[in-house]
Amino acid sequence: MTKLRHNKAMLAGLIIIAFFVLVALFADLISPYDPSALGVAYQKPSAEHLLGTNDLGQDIFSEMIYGVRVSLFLGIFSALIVTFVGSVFALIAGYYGGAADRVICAVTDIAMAVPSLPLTLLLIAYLKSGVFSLVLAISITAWTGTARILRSRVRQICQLPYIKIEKTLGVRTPVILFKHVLPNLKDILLTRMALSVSGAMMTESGLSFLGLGTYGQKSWGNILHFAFFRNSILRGQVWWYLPPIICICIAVMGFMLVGYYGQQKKD
Amino acid sequence: MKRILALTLALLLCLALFAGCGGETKTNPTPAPGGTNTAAPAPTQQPSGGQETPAPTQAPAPTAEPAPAGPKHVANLIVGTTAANNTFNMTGQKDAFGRMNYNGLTQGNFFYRDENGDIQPYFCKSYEISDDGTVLDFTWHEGAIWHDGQPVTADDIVFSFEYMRDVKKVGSLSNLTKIEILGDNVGRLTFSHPDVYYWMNTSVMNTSCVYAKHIWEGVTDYSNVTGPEAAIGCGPFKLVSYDLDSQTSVYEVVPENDFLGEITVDKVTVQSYADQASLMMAMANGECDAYYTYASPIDATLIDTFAGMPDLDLGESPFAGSYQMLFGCSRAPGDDVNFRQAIAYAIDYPTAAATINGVYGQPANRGVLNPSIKGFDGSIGMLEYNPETAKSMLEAAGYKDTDGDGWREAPDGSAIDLSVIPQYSSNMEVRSRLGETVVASLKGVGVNCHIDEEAITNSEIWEDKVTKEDYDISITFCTSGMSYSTPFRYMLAELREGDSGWHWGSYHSQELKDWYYAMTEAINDEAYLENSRKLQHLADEEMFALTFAWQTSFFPFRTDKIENWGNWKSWGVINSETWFRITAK
Amino acid sequence: MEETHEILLRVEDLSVSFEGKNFVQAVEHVSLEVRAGDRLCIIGETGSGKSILLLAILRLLSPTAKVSGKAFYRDKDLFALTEKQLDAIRGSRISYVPQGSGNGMNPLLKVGFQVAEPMIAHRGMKRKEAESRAVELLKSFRLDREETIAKQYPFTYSGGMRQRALIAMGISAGAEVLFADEPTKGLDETRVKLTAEAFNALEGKTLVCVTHDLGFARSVSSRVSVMYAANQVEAASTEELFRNPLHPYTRDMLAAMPENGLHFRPGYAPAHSDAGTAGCKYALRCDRCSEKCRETPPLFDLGGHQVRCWQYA
Amino acid sequence: MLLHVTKKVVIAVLTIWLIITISFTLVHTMPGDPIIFLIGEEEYYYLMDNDPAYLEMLIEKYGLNDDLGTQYARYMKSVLTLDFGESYSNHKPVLENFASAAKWTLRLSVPTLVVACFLGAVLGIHAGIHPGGRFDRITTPVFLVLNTIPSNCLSLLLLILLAYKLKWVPINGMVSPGLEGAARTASILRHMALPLFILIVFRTSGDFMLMKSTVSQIRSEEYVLTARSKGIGRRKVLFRHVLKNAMVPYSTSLCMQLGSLLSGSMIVEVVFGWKGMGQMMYTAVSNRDFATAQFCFLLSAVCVVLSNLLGDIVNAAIDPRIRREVGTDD
Repeated sequence: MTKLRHNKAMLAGLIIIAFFVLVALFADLISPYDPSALGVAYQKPSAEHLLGTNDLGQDIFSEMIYGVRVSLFLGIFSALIVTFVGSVFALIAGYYGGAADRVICAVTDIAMAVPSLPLTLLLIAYLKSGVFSLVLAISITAWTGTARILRSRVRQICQLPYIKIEKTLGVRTPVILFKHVLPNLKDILLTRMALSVSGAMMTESGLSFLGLGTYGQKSWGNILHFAFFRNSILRGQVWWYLPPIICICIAVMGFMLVGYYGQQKKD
Repeated sequence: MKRILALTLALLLCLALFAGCGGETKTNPTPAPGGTNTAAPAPTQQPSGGQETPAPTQAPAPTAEPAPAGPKHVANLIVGTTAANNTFNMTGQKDAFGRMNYNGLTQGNFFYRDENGDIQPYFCKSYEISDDGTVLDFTWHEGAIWHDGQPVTADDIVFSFEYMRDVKKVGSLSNLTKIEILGDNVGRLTFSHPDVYYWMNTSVMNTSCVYAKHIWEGVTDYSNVTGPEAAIGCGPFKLVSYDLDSQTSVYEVVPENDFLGEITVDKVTVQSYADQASLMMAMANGECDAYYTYASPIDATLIDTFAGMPDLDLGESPFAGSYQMLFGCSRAPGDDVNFRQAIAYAIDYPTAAATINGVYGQPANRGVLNPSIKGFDGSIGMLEYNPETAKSMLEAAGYKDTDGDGWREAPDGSAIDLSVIPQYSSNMEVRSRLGETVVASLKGVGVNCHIDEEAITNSEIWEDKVTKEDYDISITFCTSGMSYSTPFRYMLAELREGDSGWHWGSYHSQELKDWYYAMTEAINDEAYLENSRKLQHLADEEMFALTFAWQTSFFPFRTDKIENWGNWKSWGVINSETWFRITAK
Repeated sequence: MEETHEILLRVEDLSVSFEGKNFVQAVEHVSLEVRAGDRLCIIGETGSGKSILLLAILRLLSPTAKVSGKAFYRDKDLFALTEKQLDAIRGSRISYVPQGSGNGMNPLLKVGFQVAEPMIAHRGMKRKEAESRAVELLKSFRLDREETIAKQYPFTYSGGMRQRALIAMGISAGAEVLFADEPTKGLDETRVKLTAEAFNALEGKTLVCVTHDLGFARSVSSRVSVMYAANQVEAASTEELFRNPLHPYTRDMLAAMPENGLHFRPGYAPAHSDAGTAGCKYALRCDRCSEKCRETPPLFDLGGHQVRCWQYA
Repeated sequence: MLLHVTKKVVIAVLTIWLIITISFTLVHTMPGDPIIFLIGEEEYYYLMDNDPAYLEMLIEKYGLNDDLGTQYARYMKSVLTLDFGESYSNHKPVLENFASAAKWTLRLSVPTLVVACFLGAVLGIHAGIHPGGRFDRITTPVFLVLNTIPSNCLSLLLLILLAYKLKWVPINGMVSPGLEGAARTASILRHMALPLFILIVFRTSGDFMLMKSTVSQIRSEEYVLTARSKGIGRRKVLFRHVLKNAMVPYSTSLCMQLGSLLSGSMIVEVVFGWKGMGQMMYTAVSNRDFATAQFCFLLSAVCVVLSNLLGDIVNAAIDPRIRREVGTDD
């Protein structure tokens, strides 16, 4: 534990993540109201409504709590996809090298060459609206960074003598990959996962801001979009547009701290 | 290291400046002003380097010595709009230029619709419809000139009607058989059917104006003409210059085309803003005089931040546009009128009104039409939000919660899960909020329902579903422009034989179809009003659709420099009469 | 002969420790003198603080290092000089030769230029003149095809070639004292001989070399100082030390050499963190350990042969 | 070197072609009838009622109901002849819209790249030289936070504060109307100030992180120790040894950024109403403006591929080891 204590920043990140995960898990208990229940619109923050109500009279505080669930689910789920796809490609490219490596590198280059946000816009038009299609749209272009970094690390590991020995001993490839190579990647995988969660949440907030988010769900980006659409800025309804901005920044930073300082711990 | 830091900050500043204006100077193309005609300088594509002031055609108006006893001219009327200043083509209705021509800014529209919705002559001086509604006699202003200096001739008039009928294929002119010129400035149109009234009413706003023969003859692909000649008309103002970067277009007066009397405005500037918020801020600072965007008043949530501002009139008036909720009447449970009548009590109208129009939205009546629409029948009862009544009516109609899961089942025991489809559009915010309101209201009385997410993001899927009547509740929007053909157009389940077009309704009834067509093709007001009243009562009894709320529209304008504004209902102060009535203070 | 015996380098009670995550006492109370023409070799296990001693003298350690004690070059107190004044000595008067096997040379610059760099900085030579002088230097170390390899980059050199090029870089500005850090590391037998010859060929240069290769130390040095767990435990002339090692650690170390029969003494040097505790560091592994060894033995001077062991009190 | 370069160029062309095909199929098989977006919802329904023939003529004109194969062939031919057709929104040639949009995007992205690269490098070096030092402890968390804030959140916050509340900067738009010469430039600069500041902040924090980690890594390399031991002075050690090595990864990232010079940042442009490439792409995709959308994809693909190529060449120039792999030295 000593490393963690010293690495204050990473600790802070972990605390933030833990806080949001807890809120997401116990959303139903914590939130005072059902976020989709209608009520008197545009109320100022008061005892009953901690953050006031939005244009439908729905309690913003409950919306924010449920928003954690969508934003977190979306961030983590797309991070899982991104890390999974990235590491599979990296393992194949790094371990086999040669033709496989060149093909995968070519695919990565192409995926990088395509501009990510417009492609996401395209995919969103394609897919049925909903959180899953948003996750898919976000992670389609986000895996390239992870793949590239993991690939160079896998190639490094595969040069190590003990891997070569394993090969000569005829140990089956999957065993080598998952017993020897993957554990070594644990550190990088963790940090890349954290970074891709923060990346995904940033993209989601961008998309919802452009009005392409999921209308049905209550994500932070969505709350911000409707706050902006209803001119809450000009009307000075700070309690409506500020909380989503702050929460998105804090959550994204939480994951970023874990990701960035996680790497620091390694070298 | 300190020295390096200081050095970099200095460098940073000049780099930003250099790159900033560097970018400015290095890309400064000045396209040669094209234009087919010579006499007057065609509207120039504004070089980004600045607006060069073209030499005015006639001698500059004698502003030096005091104007004669006549009204004080407005030097420069600045109209703020949210439509873009990109395309300048009189044959279409796109962008600010197209929408301003609803008010006859640069085009000689034959007629215009006045404050009370009656047809008044504009380019025409007078008109007379024959009793059987098949012949239209009209006279027009002599002395009108095209903006390129050429006079408007009788040939132009004849060419205009032929062009509209044959090239633009305006539906209501399909039965026009004869176009005659009976004397100078006197013409007659003869139809094979009593379509005069129908043509005048449906196309008064759709570019039915004089077309220049020497420009448009032989041009079939008219909407893709992007040269300066596409902006030439014979209206009171001509396009002088436009600047795409600052989204501004400037129009100068053509005194000869004084259709409704002396033109009291010398110059009109149309300035477009990215959104309503920045427009209102600009108007508050006096940067623009009045707001005009076709059929989209300033959002209620924005207006109360400017209420009580000095010299700023909010331009309040009842709004003709409205949001409708259509029942899926071709399948259970929508086909049961009792279910529909019960649901009519379940919808949370106050919240819906607030969502659509903020504090200014009022509950509507059961007749679908707004008070500001021609033919509104005030005798019809109001819609009422009363969940208890709704529940008791549902119980009475046999919709009980038989399996105890909290949701009501149909009388035959089958489960109910209504699919709610807001109409697809590029801005879905209000409609999806209305969808949420409907869903929450229905669940409040125990009727399970959900928003059809697929239709929200895909126009093809949406159109396919509503055409196949694959919905239980559909939410649509009828713009104020459609107020003549009324929201009932959206509720038609099928069209007249031979008519092809969209039909989104699901209430198959002969009366609805007959009365609708009788109304829109009425040859006189009485027929129009009578059929409209019948439709409203049909809606009241059958409740196949309802209007969420009556809205108030806001078209704000400043009152410090200009007076004699005329704020038309759900249209605003910028209308066909503005150019002839407003005067400087 | 007075001239040759003048004291060039005097280190008094030098201690170096690092804060960082956990406290490390790298060097503890080391004092030594180096006279002109001396060829001192500091030997000891890896991690005994030998290299850190060298770097501490030239103040090349990272800022987190806590250095106490004094170090004098001729009459200048090295620790009192400003960075600018110290730069005037580094490279021109005392130069540091890093390991040949590591990447001691900048991978992106030509070797010829890197050897010439001290000359440009200290002797005010123009670049062309310094580079041709550098080629001469490389010739003197028999690197062959000197003109062409001077224009090449460090990664094209073998370990041995790089080591000799580094030595050339060390003396290129005419430095009196040469600090060498593990010059034989990673080199095979023949390369070690070549490097030894290169060092011995340097007449009139004072050498302070750090190594764990005893054979190399014997063939290059005139005096030897032995370090163990941040302490200097024994110092004597090379011939005296190899013939009559006094300190138990030196004796065991020599016994472990291949030519002396490879007798191993089990156990490990104490970890850095508890190096700061009192008492003889070698007590745990010493077969003659007695009650007295609880206290830290001072450095006894038996006629020029210093040893830190209570046996010789 | 020649063999290597030709191999790279061939790969580059192949990548571009592949991206064109992908973007073409994606854009063309996108759901939603483009005609609705071409002329606007209202007019579409009005024309459907009154003048369906005209709609047919439009569909015919844009060849929208030919099968995909012919449309693709026609598109490839037009790409090779650099005629990118007409934008659906204002019927002007796509290249003309591109010229004005690119002009405005470059006004933001060029200063951003230049300033951020410079500022990021200087601050990064300063922090990297003494990792854990006072300067590093202050700047790293600040830039880390700035790097993670979603661009739309920061843009919104600053817009509210500076434009709405303090009125220092115009709310949006690119230039105030009716000005020319110096006044126009001044107005452009005033409009440009806030978006430029935000873009510089993001880019600088990215560059800072990269430079700082590179420098702090190089700083502990042996050859830096050797360089310091040569007494050539701190400045020479920094520029000749530390910086030269730090430039390899830094220049690669700069080349990458060159690739995105023309694509502009979509969110900042939308928030500030900046009619640059980012906004053009956004409206093209959401309004199913096929011609413009494909052109934007093609352009960004070409830019990214070219910048990768440039990155390789710059790397080979700086680092002899890479050149060696390429088999040029003896």
